[in-house]
Amino acid sequence: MALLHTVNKSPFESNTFDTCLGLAKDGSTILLIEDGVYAATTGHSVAEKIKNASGISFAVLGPDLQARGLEGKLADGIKVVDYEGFVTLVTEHDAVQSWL
Amino acid sequence: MALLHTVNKSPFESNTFDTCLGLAKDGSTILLIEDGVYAATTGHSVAEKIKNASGISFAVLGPDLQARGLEGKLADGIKVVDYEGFVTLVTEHDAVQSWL
Amino acid sequence: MSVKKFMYVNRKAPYGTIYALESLEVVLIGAAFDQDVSLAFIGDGVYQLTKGQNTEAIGQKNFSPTYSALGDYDVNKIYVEKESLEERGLTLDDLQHLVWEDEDDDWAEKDSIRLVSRAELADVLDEQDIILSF
Amino acid sequence: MSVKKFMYVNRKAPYGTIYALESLEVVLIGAAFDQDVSLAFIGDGVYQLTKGQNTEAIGQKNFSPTYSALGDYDVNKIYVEKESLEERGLTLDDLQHLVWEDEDDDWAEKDSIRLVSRAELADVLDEQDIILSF
Amino acid sequence: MKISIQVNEGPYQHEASDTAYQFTKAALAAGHEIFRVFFYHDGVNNATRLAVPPQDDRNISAQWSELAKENNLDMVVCIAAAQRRGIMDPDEAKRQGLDADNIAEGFRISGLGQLIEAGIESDRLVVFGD
Amino acid sequence: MKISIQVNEGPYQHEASDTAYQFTKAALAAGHEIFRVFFYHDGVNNATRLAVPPQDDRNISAQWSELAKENNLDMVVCIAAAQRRGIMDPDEAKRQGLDADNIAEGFRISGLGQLIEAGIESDRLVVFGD
Repeated sequence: MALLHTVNKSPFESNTFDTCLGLAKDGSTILLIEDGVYAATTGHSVAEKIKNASGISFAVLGPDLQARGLEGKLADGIKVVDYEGFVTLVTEHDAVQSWL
Repeated sequence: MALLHTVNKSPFESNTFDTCLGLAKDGSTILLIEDGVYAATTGHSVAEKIKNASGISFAVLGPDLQARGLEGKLADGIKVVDYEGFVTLVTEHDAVQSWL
Repeated sequence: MSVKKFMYVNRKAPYGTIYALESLEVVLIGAAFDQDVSLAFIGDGVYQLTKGQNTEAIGQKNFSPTYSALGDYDVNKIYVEKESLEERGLTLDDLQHLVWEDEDDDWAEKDSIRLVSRAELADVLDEQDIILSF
Repeated sequence: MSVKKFMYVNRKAPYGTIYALESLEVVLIGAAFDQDVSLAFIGDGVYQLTKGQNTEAIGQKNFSPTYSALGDYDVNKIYVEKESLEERGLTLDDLQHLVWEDEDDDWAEKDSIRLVSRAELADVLDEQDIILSF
Repeated sequence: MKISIQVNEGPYQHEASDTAYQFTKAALAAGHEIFRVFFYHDGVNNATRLAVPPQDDRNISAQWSELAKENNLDMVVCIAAAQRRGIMDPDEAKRQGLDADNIAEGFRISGLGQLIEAGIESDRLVVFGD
Repeated sequence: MKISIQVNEGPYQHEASDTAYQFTKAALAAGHEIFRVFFYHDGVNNATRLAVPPQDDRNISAQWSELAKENNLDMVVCIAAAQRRGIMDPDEAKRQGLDADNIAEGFRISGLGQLIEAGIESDRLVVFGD
């Protein structure tokens, strides 16, 4: 089994990202959407946490990243997907856990 | 001038309480309401922050504390007020900043 | 039709928002569908289960007694994350004592709450078919 | 009637919630009332001011160009908390360059954004008469 | 003292409207004047008359309507926020060519200037939200 | 694949309904079956037909209604949540003795069992909220 986790909260305002990271198992994917995309940028403490979570795949919803003007600050190793890619991630994993 | 600050978010889920604490000046009051009342209990890291914020007065909305079953865990030095006391705090301070 | 594993993930404190109450409404309705049901209380979600809630002064309905009825609906896998309790200065004694009667064991009364570590809870989540989040 | 000090406190990121957009609507309407207006961007609020926002793919309206019109409405005291930028790996260069023309100084173009420390911002908040929070 | 209230969230989902209501009631009981209650953002959803909550729960919209009636409260719903979210009075519904309206008694729809005016005219503004 | 969607927040205040809409559209375009879209909590507020957002903004309710029409989507609004918040169809309005209803085309009001059934019948359930 492998879960797809979605996180839609800024990691600077809410503990949702940290909670997700604490409960995501190796082999699962964390998709950052809505205000969750701020975790996908560089130059702050959250970027370090992502770099250290080696067993987990990270993806970010491109439309939300573009909306916020932060495409140029995307951290390495995070895959950018559009809504179609979001759907594909849902089908490729066994279940979806939305961390709201 | 002295501000009344209200905080209505749990300090464990949101950075609102920390932001408020960082911007509240000595002589101001922080009133914990709604899910903010969890900061007023004992036995965790947030209680330490309140103990160390010596220049600031802390109050908690009693009805919200009772609703959550945590009256017995109230930390020392935090004044319990009802809605009438909330109104009094508003009138006794020069302005109100709601940290939402 | 095969039985699915349904997980209700509760991460929000009661009364400040409605999610706790409306999540409970789904759980009660869902109990009639004979699926394999679990509840997880994570983060501020653990506050939903505190003893002694009294909502009279805020004018909201106190729905906390409903948790103790869950056993009667065969909802008896209630996972509480240990780390979440500790971070908040709480212990199991601060929560309601939730029980169910085991039909297969001469109706013996058993605890519904399973105190689990974060790592154990991650394993439980990983086994689910459908996760409802509130 | 005496002029009051109005402060709009912006702490939420744009697009994920509507507060940034609707806060801007109040600021624009409020500009007509000849009060002493300030805006503060704290925490995720600083993300409201990033350059290069493009909302086409999410189907929402891009309201970020409106910030550069604030100077024309005599809204030119825009406080950005330094610590909030730093925590997020941002610098002033990542934000829009907001300016206003100073009538009393031969219409010289001046910066609207005032980068302030947390302690300085606390002093500014402390002087306000009315604080609108979003 | 003259106090105004801003409500940023709708009923039930968040406690904001409940707290604002209890605060307003207490302020009136203490002899203060409530200059205005302004409903903004999802707060406009408090102004519906179509809500029928369970019998053992409070009816938040009806509570506000009653409080307004008893105390002659000025309860203003932001027109822009209301149009986005589908809160309509008969006049607005007609102007927009809609076949129904849903505003409750005691609420009136008006512009954001009413919020600024409340800030200018009141000694205190207290904001309730999420 | 058979997918169901749960929407927990109303339009505009949170991005949840927008993201759910874009996801649903993309899933349909990719050839998947959307078994049901279930609106719960403030999500029921997406079902109003009285919203008139500014002309340069999207009309979220109308977008859902169109998508439902084009794709024969089953869009269910939780009855308990809808009653609390004032979303009414003609039948419910009549039963409750109300003088108006406000539900938009393509939405139907039903019970929470429909959400559980969606979970049972679908290969995936994806929740959007705050």
